[in-house]
Amino acid sequence: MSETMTVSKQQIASKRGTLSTFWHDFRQRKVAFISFLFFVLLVILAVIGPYIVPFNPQTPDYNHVLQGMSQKHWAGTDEYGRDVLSRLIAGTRISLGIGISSVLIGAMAGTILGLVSGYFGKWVDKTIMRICDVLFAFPDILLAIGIVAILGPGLKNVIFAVAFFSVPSFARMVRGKTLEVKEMLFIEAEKSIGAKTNRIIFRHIFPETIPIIIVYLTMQVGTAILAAASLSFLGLGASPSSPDWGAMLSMSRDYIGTAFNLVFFPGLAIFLTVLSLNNLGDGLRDILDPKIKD
Amino acid sequence: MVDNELLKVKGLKKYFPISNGWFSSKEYVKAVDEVSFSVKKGETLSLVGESGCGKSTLGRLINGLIKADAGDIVFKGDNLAEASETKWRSYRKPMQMIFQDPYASLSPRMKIKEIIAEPLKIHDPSLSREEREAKVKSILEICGIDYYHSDKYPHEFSGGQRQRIGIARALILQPELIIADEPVSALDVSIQAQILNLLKKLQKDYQLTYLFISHDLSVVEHISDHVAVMYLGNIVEIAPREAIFEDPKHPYTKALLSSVPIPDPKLKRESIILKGEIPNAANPPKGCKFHTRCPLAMSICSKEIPIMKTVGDKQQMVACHLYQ
Amino acid sequence: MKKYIVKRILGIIPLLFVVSFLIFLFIHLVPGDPARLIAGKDADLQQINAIKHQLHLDEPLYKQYIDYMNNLFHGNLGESIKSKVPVSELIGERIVPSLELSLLSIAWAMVIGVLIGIISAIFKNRWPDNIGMITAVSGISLPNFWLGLVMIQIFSVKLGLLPTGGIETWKGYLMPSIALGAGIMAMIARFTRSSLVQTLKEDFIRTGRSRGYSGLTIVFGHALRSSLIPVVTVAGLQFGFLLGGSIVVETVFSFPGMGRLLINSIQMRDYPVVQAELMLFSFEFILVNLIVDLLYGFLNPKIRYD
Amino acid sequence: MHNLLNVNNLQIAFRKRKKSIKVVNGVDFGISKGEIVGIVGESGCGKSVTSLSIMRLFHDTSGEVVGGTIQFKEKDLLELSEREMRRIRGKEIAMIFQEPMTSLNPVMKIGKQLIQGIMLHLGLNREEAKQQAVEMLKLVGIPRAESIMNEYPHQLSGGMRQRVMIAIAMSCEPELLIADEPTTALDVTIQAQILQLMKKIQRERGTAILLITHDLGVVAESCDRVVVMYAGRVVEEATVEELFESPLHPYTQGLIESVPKIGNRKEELYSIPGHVPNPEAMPNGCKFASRCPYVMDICREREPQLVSNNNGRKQRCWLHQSIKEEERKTIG
Repeated sequence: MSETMTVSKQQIASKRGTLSTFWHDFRQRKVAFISFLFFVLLVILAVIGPYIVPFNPQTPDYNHVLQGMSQKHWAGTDEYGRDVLSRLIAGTRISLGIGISSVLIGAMAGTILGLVSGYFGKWVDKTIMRICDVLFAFPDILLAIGIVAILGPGLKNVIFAVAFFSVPSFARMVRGKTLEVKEMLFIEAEKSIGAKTNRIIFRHIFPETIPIIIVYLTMQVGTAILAAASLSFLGLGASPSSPDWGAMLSMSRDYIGTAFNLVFFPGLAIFLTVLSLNNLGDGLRDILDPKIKD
Repeated sequence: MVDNELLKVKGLKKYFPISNGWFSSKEYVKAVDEVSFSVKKGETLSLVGESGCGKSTLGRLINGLIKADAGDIVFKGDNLAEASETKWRSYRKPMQMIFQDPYASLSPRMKIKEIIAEPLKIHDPSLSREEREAKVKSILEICGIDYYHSDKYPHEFSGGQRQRIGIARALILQPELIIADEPVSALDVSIQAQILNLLKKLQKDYQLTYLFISHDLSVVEHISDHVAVMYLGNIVEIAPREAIFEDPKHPYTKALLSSVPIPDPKLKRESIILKGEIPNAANPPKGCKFHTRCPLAMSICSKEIPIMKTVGDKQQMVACHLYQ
Repeated sequence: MKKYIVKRILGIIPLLFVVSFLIFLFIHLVPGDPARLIAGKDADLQQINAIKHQLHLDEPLYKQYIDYMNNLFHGNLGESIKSKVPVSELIGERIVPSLELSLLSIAWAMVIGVLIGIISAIFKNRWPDNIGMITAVSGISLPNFWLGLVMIQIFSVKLGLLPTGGIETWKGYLMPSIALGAGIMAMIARFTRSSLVQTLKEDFIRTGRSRGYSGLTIVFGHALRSSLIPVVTVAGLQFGFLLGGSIVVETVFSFPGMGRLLINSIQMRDYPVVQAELMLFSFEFILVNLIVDLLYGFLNPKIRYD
Repeated sequence: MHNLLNVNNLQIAFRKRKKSIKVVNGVDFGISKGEIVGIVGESGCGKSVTSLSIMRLFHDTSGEVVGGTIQFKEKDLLELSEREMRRIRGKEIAMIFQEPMTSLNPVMKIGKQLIQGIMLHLGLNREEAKQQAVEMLKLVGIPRAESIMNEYPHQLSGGMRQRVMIAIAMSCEPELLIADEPTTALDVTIQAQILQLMKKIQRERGTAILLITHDLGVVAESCDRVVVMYAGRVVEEATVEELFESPLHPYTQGLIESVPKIGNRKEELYSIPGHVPNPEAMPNGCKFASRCPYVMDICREREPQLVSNNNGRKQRCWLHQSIKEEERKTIG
C-alpha cells in the first residue's frame, strides 16, 4: 500500500485542519471579515459600554438641550440635554441583547421542531408544518405587533414576539436540510448497522444542519434588530426614555427640522449593525454552504 | 429449512403509493412484486437488472431499512418480515450492507476510525476502548488501509479507499450476510478490479455470503455463484452463473446479455437490440411485463402472467410462456 | 393544472378558518378583563357591563364565534369603541390609498430589483455586480422608517420639493413608496442574481452555448425564464414584508392608510378595529400567496402539464 | 495529418487558489472525415476537458487553454474570435453530453429548442425550420415526432431525451459530433439503442464522431480508432483492433486486463495497483511510473514523448522508444 500512502500524504499537505482552512477562507473575504471585526467591537461595547461612556446616558442636563455636534458632544445632545453618543453606546446592549436573545430562543425552538418534523415525517411533520403555515400567514411584523398588542409594550414582550416569529422560519429551514440529509446514503448506512433514532438525529443529522443554522442565525439577528427597532419606533417596544436606538428615533421625530443629528445617528447605528450582520452572514454562507454560493 | 440455507425470501412485496391528490384513486409502484429466492451460506447471489427493476429496493427490504408489504424474509431460520424494530436492530449485526457511492455513504464529519468503530459501539458497548481500537486496526489492515490513516476524514481518501473503509465498517461485526448494493459502479475500472478482488478474498477467508446487487453483467459474472435477473419488480430468471451466461433462457436475459458492449472488437456479434424503453413502473403492462419489448411475444403473453418453472437440468428457473 | 389550481384553492380554506379563529380569540387573549381595559381605570361596573354587552363578551364563546363568523361573511366587522363608527367604514376610507401604495411599491421594487439582479449576474464579480450587490445589502439593512425620516429631512425640509405627508397630490406617494420598496427591491435583486447565476451553471446552458447561441440569447432566451420562476415565489413572500413595513412607513409619513389606523387603534385599545385589521392583513397575505402559487404553477411546465 | 480535426500539444490549466494546475499537458490526436474516434480514460484523465476545449466551452469555469493548437479544417479554433467560434458551434461541430436529464432546457418546448438553432445557423424561416426539426426527430427514431415537438423535456424518458439531444446536435448537419459519455447515464438496453443510432448517423450522413468514454466495451463496439489518456496525457493511439489485440503501453494493458469480460471469467482480476497521481503534485518522469510493472530508472527521471511508430501507432512509453531516438527528435 505504499502508493496509497504517498497519495494520501499529499492530500493532507494540501488540506489542513478544517478550522484553519475555514479561518483562512474567512480572512480572504474582506467585507465579511471587516464586518466581523465591527460586530466584535459592538459586542465589546455592549459589555463594557456603560463603564466607558463619556456622559451618563440617562441624567438630563437642561443647560445643554438640543445641542448640535461639537467637540464635547460628538453627536450632539437630545431634548433633555443627554449626550447622544453616550446613549448610543449604552443602547448597544439593548439592541444586541434583544436581537441575539430573541433569535437564539427562536432558533432553538425552530431547530428542534425542524429536526423532529423532517426526520419523523408523516403526521408529526404535517402537524408541525401546518402550524408553521398558520404562523406564516401573518406577516412578521404584524405577528409581532399582534403579540405586543395582546401582551402590552415592553422589552420582554418584544423579545418574545420576535422569537415567536423566527420559530417557523428556522423550523422550515432545518426541516428542509433534515429531509435532504435524511436521504443521504451515510444515514442509511448508519441505520443499516443498527443505530438508534436519537443517535442518528443528534449525532449525524444535527451536525449537518449547523452550518446553515449559523448562517441564518447571523442574518436573522439583523432582521430581529430591525423588527425590534420598528416596534420601539411605533411606541410598542422599549420604553421611550430608555437609550434604545428605535426609541431614540421615535422621540427624535418631533425635531426633524431642527435637530437632524437626533434622527441621523440612532438610525446610522441600526443600519451599520444590521449591515455588518448581513455581510457577515453572506460571507459565512459562501464558506459554509457553498452550494448556495453566488 | 434446506441445508445451510442462510437467507430465504418468499413472496416478498413492496408497493410504494404515489399520492395523486384527494380525488383520484390511489396508485402504486410495484417496486418488488412476489419475489422469492434463497441464498446458501458462503455463496454469492447477484440481483441484476436495469434501473427501476426493484433490485435496490429488494436489498433494502432484506436489511429492514424499509418494511415489506407482504411475504417472508427468513434469515438464519427466523422470519424477520413481521419483526419489531428492536429485533431488526439485533439482526443487523450478522447482516451488513455495502453501498454504491463511497463518497456519500460515510459520515463526512467523522474520522474513519470512528466510522468503523460505530457498529461496535452500537452492538458491543461493553468493549473497552483498547479492544475496540485493536479490532479497528486489524479490520483496516485486512481491507488494505494503513492504520496510520485512521485519524483522517473520509474526504481525504480516494473513491477506492473509501469503498475499502465501507467494507471495513461492514466487516467489523463479523457478519454472515453482506448485502452489497452496486459496490463498484461508482469506481474506475482499475479500482473496480481491486475492490472485486478484495470482496472475493474476504468471502473465501471468512465464509461470507453475498447478496450482490448490480446492473453490470460482466461484474456479476465475475463474482456470482447464482444470478437472478429482474425486470419491473419481478425475477424473470434465476439460475447458476454458468447457466445464465452460457445458456440464458428468458428473452430479456438474452437481450440484456447481448446489449453489454464487449471490450473485444474481433467479437462482432449480432446483438439483440430491444425496441422501446422500460415501461413506467406505476403502470406496467398486463400479463408478462416484458411482452411490450419482447421480440418473441405471443398472444398469451399480454394476457397471462407467466409462472416460474424449472427448465433444463441446471436448476434454471424461468418465468416465460415460451417454456410453459 | 386544473387539479393543481383546485388543490391550492381548497388548501387555503382550512388556513383561512384557523387564522380567523386565532384572530377571533385575539380579544380573549388580552390578559385581564378586556372590557375593563377598554373602559379605562375610572369606569364603573355599569360602563364595563355595557362594553361587555357591546362586544358580546357576556355570551358563550361558541356563540360569539358563530356570530363573529356570520358577521364576517356579511362584511360586518363590528364597530369602533372609540369613534362608534362601523369598522368597515373606517377601513373603507383607508384601504384604497394603502393598496395604491403597496402596489406602487412592489411594482417599482420588482422592476428595479430584477434589473439589478440580471445585470449583477451577467457581470458576476465585476464592478457592476459589486455596485449592485452593495446597493442590495444596504437596502436590506436600512431601517425603512429611518430612510423615510432622512428623505423627509433632505427632500422636504432642506429642498422643499416634496410634502412631508398626506396624499393630496401624487407627490405624497413618492417618498413612502421608496421607503417601503427599498428593502423589497434589494431582496429581489439578490435573489434574482443568485437564481440566474445558478441557472447559468446548468447543463442546458452549456447545451445552448454548444449550439452557438450568443451570450444575450442565452441569458434572455434560455436562462431568464427558469430563473424568474423562483423569484415569483420570493416576491410573494416579500409582500408580507411590505404589509408589515407599511405600518411603520405610514406612521412616518402620516399616510392615511390601514397601517396607521392599526397603530392608532392599538394605542387607543380599540380592539374591534385591531381585530378587523389583523384579519384583513392576514387574508391579504394569504390571497397574494395563493396568486403567487397559481402563477408559479402556470410558469412551471412541470406543474402545468401534469 | 487528418483532414478534419488536428489537436496538437494541447495544454489546459485550471486556477485554484491563485495557483495554476495543468490538468491536460500534451494531448495530440486527429480525426478524419466520417471516422469514429474514441478517447478513453479513467476519471480525471482530462478527456472531458479536452472535448470541451475543442468547443471552447470553458465559460464559467476557471479552465483555460494555455498551449497548443486545435486545427479544424483550415482554422485554428483557438485563434478565432468568440463571434467566429459561435458560427462553428452547433453548425460545424456539435456536441452531446452525459446528462440527458439536465441538458435540455426544462421550460422550453422540444420543438422550440430544435428550431432555434436551425434558424440561427441555416437561415431557414420558421416553417422550413420546423420541417427540418421534425425530420431530425424522425432520423433519431422518435415515434410521433410531430407531437413531441410540443412537449417539454420532463415528459420524456432518459433515452428519449438523449435521442432529442442527438437530433438537436445533428439538426445543422455538422461535420463533427463530439459525444461526451453519451450513454453513461443510461441503462444497457437503452445504451445499445443509442450506440446503434450513432453508428447509423455516421454511416448514413458521414459525420465524424469523437466519442469520449470510460467504457472499453463501448469503445470496442463503436470506434475505428482509439486514443488512450492517462493523467492529462495521451499515452497511446491505435486502431481499435490493434489496441485490443496488442496494447503497447502498460497502462492500456492494465486497463484492458482489469475489465471483467463476459464469457471469459477468471478467478482473480488483474488490477493496477495504486492511484492516479494528484495533478497538484505530478511526479517527474512518466506519470504512470509508480504503478507500472515494467518501470525502469529512466521512467522516473524523464517523461517519454508521444512517438509515432512506423505503422502509424503512437505510444508514450520508454519500453517502446530509445532515448537516442528521442534526443534525435529534439535536436532535429
